[in-house]
Amino acid sequence: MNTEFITNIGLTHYLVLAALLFVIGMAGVLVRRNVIVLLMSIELMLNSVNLTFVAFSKYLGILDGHIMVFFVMTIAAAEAAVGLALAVSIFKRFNEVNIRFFEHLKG
Amino acid sequence: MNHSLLMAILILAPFVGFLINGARYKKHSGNVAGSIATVAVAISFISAILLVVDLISMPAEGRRIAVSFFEWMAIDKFKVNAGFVVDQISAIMILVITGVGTLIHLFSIGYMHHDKGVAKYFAYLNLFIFNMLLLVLGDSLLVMFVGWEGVGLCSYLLIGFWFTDKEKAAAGMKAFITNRIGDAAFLLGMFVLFITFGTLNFSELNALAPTVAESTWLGALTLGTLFLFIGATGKSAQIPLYVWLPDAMAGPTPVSALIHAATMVTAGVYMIVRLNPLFIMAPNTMMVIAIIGAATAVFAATIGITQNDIKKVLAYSTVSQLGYMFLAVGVGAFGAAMFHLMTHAFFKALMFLGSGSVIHGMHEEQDIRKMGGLKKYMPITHITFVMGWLAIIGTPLFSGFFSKDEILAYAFHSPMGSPILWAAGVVGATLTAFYMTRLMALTFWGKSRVSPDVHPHESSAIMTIPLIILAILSVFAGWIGVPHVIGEHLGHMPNFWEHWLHPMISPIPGWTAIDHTTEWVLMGCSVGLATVSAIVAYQFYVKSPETPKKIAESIKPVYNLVNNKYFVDEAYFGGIINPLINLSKNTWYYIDVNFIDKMTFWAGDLVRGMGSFVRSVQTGNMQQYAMYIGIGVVVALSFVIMR
Amino acid sequence: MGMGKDIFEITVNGLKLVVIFLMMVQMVPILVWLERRGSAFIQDRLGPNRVGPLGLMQLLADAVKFLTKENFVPDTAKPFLYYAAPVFALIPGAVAFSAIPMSSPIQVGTFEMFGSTWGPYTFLVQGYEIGVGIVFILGVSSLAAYTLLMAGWGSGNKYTLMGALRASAQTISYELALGLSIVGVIMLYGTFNLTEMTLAQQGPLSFTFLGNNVTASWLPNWGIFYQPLAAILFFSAAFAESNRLPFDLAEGESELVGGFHTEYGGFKFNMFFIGEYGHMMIASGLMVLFFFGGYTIPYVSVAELNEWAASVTSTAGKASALVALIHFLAFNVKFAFFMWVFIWVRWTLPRFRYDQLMDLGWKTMLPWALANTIITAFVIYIASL
Amino acid sequence: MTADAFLFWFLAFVTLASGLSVILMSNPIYSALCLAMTMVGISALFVTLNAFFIAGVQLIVYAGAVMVLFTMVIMLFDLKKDVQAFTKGKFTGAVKIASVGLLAGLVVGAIAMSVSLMGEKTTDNPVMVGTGMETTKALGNILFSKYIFGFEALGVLLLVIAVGAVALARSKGGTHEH
Repeated sequence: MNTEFITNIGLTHYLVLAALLFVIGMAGVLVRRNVIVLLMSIELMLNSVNLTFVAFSKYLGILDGHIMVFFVMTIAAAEAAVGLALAVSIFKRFNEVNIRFFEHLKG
Repeated sequence: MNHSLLMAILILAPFVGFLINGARYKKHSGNVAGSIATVAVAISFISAILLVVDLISMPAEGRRIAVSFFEWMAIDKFKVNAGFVVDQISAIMILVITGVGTLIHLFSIGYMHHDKGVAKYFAYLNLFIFNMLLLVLGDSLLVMFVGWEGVGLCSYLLIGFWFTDKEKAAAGMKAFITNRIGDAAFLLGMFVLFITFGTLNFSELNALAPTVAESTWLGALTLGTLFLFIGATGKSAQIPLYVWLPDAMAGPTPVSALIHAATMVTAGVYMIVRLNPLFIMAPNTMMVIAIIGAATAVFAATIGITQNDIKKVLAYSTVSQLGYMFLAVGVGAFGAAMFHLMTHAFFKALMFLGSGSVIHGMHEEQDIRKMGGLKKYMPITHITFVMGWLAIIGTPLFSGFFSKDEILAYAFHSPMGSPILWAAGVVGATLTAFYMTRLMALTFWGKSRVSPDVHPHESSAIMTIPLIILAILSVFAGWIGVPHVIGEHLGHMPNFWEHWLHPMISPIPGWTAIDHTTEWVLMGCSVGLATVSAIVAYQFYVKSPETPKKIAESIKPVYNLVNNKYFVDEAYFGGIINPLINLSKNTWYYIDVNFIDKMTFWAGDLVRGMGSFVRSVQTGNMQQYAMYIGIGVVVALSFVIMR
Repeated sequence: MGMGKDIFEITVNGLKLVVIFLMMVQMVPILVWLERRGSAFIQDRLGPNRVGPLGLMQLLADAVKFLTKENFVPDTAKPFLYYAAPVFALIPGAVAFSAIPMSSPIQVGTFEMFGSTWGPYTFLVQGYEIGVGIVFILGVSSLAAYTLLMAGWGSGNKYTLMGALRASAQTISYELALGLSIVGVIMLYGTFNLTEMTLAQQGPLSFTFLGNNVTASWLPNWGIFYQPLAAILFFSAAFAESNRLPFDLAEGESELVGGFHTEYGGFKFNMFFIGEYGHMMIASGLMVLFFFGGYTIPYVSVAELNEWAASVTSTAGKASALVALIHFLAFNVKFAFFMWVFIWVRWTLPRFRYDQLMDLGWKTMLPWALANTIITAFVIYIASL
Repeated sequence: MTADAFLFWFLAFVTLASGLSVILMSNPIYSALCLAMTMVGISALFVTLNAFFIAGVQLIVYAGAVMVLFTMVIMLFDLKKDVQAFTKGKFTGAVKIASVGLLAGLVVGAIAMSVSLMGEKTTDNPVMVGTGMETTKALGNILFSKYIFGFEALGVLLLVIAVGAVALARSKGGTHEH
């Protein structure tokens, strides 16, 4: 077996790890019913993107990726705040935080 | 000081005044607001003087101060700078505008001091001065048009200044809408000129005019100038668009003096004089201008005879005098037109302010039938008014004499003129002498018909000082343009005016020097006829006040026709406005409601039907939406990879 | 952050981590004794004085009691969280505390052992040095909120849950003021590194203002003189962070019983206790580091001390060890003082109300910290002109 | 196996395992705690990528604030184990899982392809090999020069979000009027 892959850690490893995390988060968004868990899955996806940014930043030797991470973090925090406020609203109304309650919003 | 700074001060000082007064129009007392506004215009006046002094010190050829502040717009080849130019023509205008403007601002402090919205009034007045300066200083038709529209706006705002009175508000709207028609023509004229010449800059247009006229279709030039002239008839109250000016007297009297006598209404004349090389290339247009001008001069004068509102008389007089200017322009006497513009600005502003003083002293009474014998109550107003009267009826050696006479001489002698035009001018002058004497007689002389509960009083110094200054100007302003024929008897007095304007004025093709005998004869005719008519009027209205009534009775149909202003307003309503309204109503009902609306309803129903079909996809289940996104990403990504 | 280049260095560094952890844990009984004696002193009573001299053996007795108590789990508790919480409570404190430099590094020259040559080595008197020290410490200590929530919710008890929510909300709120208050400090020293900060504060007070060197030899070059407001804000926020009086709103006998650790007894309670003291220690350590010169001795620069040590000892290694010892003592004196202030305040000031606490954090300390940041930035900019 | 490689595999295992737990745990509390664990793991991964400051910020912002907020909200609701944690519908569920799996395969494939195209090129940037302070200074420089617009825009966004979240949370709740 080629042990190069195991011992020599490079950009690919981080990218694949990030891709897997992203896909896990996406699966969470698609299959979970709890709004808060959905939000957490989205956070997971955002985090995996952060990981790719930082990895690229290191391997390309430029700092712009770090800046993007800041921006993503800010937006993630904002999204969490609004998402949780919505979840609180839903909870107050239905005493449960299930995504199906959002179906009332359809036109 | 450098020119661009001076120019900026000149233009922006009134604007700053407008901003100050406009921003705090509820807080300023009348005197404060008036002082701010007056000082703003006075600053403008001082910079205008400085600029003109600089201009005079330049060599005669290439006298021109041009300042370009920034590039306003650049669309492909169409480039317009926010450029301003002071040359021989605009120098006169800025002096008149800011000088007379300052006096009228000063007068307004006294006239408006009891009004509630006085700060707002002064803000509008300053804005007007600003726009008027833009109009006269702009170095291209487009910059001029900005000012053109701006003065129209201010005129509208000021006519309808007492907008709680429905009639006055309606007068403002009438002025605005009538001007709109002219402005539309002005715009069309600009389009035609731009298509023909590829520029809207005055100096470029004037330089190109002779060359293009030779090489291309002359019709374009005629069309363009004709459109511009229609624009001018709107702004300068000529037939057929003069109807708004008499109604515009609804505004405060100083406004009438500033806007509707001295400055804005002369914008049309100014515009044509500025483009004189262009107009001189279009003889057909010139003919139309001359005829319209002469017709307006006579037509308005006849109406003036029958009016009883002191301001209406002056308004029709203004229309008539503007007709003179257009007559002058039409026969190629651009210098004379400018000359008359200036002298008229002085004496007509004087008379309007004088009438304002009378109205003020009479406690808002405007009907001259209820005046008479005011001479002893208002000595200063009377004396100054007399000066204006003498000037306007063309008393020799008063300013109006020189300018009017030059116009008549040109009308007779110019190859573009004709004896008929001259005759019309003389009739106009005669009528002018008649109705102005009538006005004097009914207002100041004769027996007092003032109702006993009104106590006329002389106005305060702040109102009389501008009157005195304007009176002096009305008397002596003509002396800078003494014609040779008189000048040579006055110690060879040169004609400064002609020298000054000479480089800016295109020569009239086929012009031959007028011979002195003819000139004396013409002068004698007009002066003699005017004198006779003035004496007749004096006889009628002072000595035997019953005679005019008898005459009116004996020619009742004619009198009614004239007294009702030839039913022009009614004709406009019956002939143009009402048919238009009916047309619009029918179009609205048959085309809009029954056709277009139904079409859109069908379209809407169609879209809604399709939408309700597609809507079934929208389940509201967000995870399904997310799934669609996911599938989309998968498809897109596999496309990218498998490619 | 490497552990070292050979087995000896790795061993020493590993041992060092253990020693620092144990030091932190073992300081707790002493502090408990100090707190009890101190509170007695403040309240004019005797305190524990029966077991051993001055009651010092009381700690041992306590430890025995904790260990021998019955170990129980409430019925409604979630066992995993219930047990995990106290363990997690130790981690942030220990990890953050290890990043605090307590003395200057010790140089070890080359020597022979087991038949081969070792060294030279430089051992830091701190668990590990991290370039972005402050950020790391703040980040790690912000994880403490989880232990509160885990304990509060895991106990399956309304009172514990309310206490946990209160405590964690308070922690998060004051983290903001805490973080912002030290931004001025960071700008002042221009570094995140705690050792560099310490070294920036040696010697007498001197700074450059508009190109002029200003020296005040009667004052040490401590951060408190540059950032007095930041020091006050930081110390106050640190009280709230460690849930100590006057900010111990998580507990309340009348309304919340014992707060998030109501259901914990015996050794599990003890671990929470150690966690809380860990927070106090970090706060005191950071206070010393940021504002009171770290391990340096006032007025004396490190170079001067090194010179002196070299003159009294034979080898460079011994000199560095002597210097490190002196620095360690200096650090501990200052450190002990702030620990005492913690105890002192606890037994002096009354509690806040919860809304007052939040108002103070959000409406008073946060704006002041922001103002401090902006003013510091301006002053630094102007001074550098 | 070097220490670096060991660290990476360890952290990769931790993040993936806790990430999977996030979506598999039926009790949202455990999901949240697992996510916090993932965040800590990713922070450690940042450290292995020499992004020390980002790692600290990740700890403070994500692990220390955002996830605590999540945990607090969940605990406040006192959510029990979700009765129906996953969506209904076998077909759509299968489609979802399939698309996710396909996406995973495609992304990994794309990465493998592109990296082999790009080569493992590592540029040495002197700013990025230090202990973190230099990187942070350089970060600050480009954040306040090159990315100043984004920075300001995010400031506005945060303000809007703060107002919006307060407005939402203060309202009576529910998606319809009572």
